Amino acid sequence: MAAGGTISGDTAALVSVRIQTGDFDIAQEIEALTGGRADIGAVVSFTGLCRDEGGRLSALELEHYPGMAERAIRAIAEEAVKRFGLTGITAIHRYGAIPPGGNIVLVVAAAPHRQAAFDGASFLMDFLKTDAPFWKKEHLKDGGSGEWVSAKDADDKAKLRWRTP
Amino acid sequence: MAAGGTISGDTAALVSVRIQTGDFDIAQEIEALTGGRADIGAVVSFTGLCRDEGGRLSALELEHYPGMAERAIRAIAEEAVKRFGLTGITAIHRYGAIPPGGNIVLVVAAAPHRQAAFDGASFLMDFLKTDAPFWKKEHLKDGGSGEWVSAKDADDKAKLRWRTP
Amino acid sequence: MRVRIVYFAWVRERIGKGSEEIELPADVKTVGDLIAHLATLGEEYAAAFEVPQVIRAAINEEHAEHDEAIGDAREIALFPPMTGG
Amino acid sequence: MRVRIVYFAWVRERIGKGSEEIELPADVKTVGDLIAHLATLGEEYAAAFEVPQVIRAAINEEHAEHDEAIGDAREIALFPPMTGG
Repeated sequence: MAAGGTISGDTAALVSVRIQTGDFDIAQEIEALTGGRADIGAVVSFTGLCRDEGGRLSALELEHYPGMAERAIRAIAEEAVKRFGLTGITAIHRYGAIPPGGNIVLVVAAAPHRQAAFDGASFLMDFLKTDAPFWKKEHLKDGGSGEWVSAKDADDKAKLRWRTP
Repeated sequence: MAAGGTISGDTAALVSVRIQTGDFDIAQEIEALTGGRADIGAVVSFTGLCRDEGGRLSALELEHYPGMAERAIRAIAEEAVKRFGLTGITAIHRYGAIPPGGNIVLVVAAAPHRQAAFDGASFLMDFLKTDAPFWKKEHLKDGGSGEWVSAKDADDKAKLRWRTP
Repeated sequence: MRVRIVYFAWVRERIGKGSEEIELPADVKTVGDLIAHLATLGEEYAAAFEVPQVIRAAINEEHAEHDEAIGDAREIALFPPMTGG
Repeated sequence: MRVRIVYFAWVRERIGKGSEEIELPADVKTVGDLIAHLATLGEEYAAAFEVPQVIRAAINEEHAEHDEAIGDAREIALFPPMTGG
């Protein structure tokens, strides 16, 4: 099912990265990582959604750098596989206009045990936030032209906790 | 959609806890927490599955203490809502015989931001492992009567990291 | 006082039943006392409570330590460390 | 040397185009040199590169620091800090 299996260490881990305008199906993505196997004890999914920021927004528009976006996320995904011993990881990032309540990003990490699955998904999201070439622009409900979303210090800090001494 | 909304602090968070033999539908559980609202930016799901332990197992049988099982998980879920400011959390734990590859437990945590959703799901799983009255017995492929799974020191340690000083 | 005792997992298997009502002797005040008392009731009980410190307990469906008073408990559960999730 | 420059988000909006080919002056050796050079090309460029230190860069689709040599880059991207996810 999953496109683009990659070899990591001794074992073949499923790594799938997609940049697309359309929505994703979480159940299908989990099934692609787990179906037909019995060595996976834990699957963690992260879904990032568009908030309306207290009713202010009509949409977020996501711009990306094609090519580099997939390449950057794939590099993070492969690092996560190696670092946490994942059996597989899938990352899907949408671009274009996304209305409040809509899905923006999905990460699914599968592993024998729970901590690896949690760490894998969390690690990928922390690095994706600061290293994947996507930018969000706000579209306002009152029709006004919105602002570009600013990068957050908190996101830089979240990344630092994965530093090995 | 979600059964058993509960009030936590100033806001109504959706808390749903179910102990059941049947399987669950992750997409449906995520929709129950997020559908029709635009204040949620992050949803983390954790699925725990039955491993065959290198081909050794034909099933895990899960025994539980009815009543206390739901009560104990609900207490953890409500603590997670309060501690991390979740907009909702769902926990479903199955019992009975579950074959390798089958689902055992699902946690879905929803929040405005990603760290709260990750922490909420991870916190619930860490406490569920040591505080919810469930026990796993192995059924072996060779037909032999299996062992009861032993509690792990690692699970006690995982819980300690949530201690506030 | 009579109280309902429930057993789970290998505690249940070793004793050979899932629950029973027992009459508590007057000197059984705590969960620990109860475990020590049950261990004297026969070899199946002795096997179940061979290592008392690993036994976990709940009083009326709430976790209880071994030094907790039984009081007028309706139901006491005794079981191994939990392994759900 | 001619190189393709691509812009994203408010850098793209301020400059008014998504990409262009430019001839690199001989003294433009690093990403930082390039940003300083572009900032001289007109007021729209000056606005885009007003605060050079916030600008992120990629050479041939790989992240690059401001002191990184351009070498024989095929494509250089300049953009604000990323806000995906």
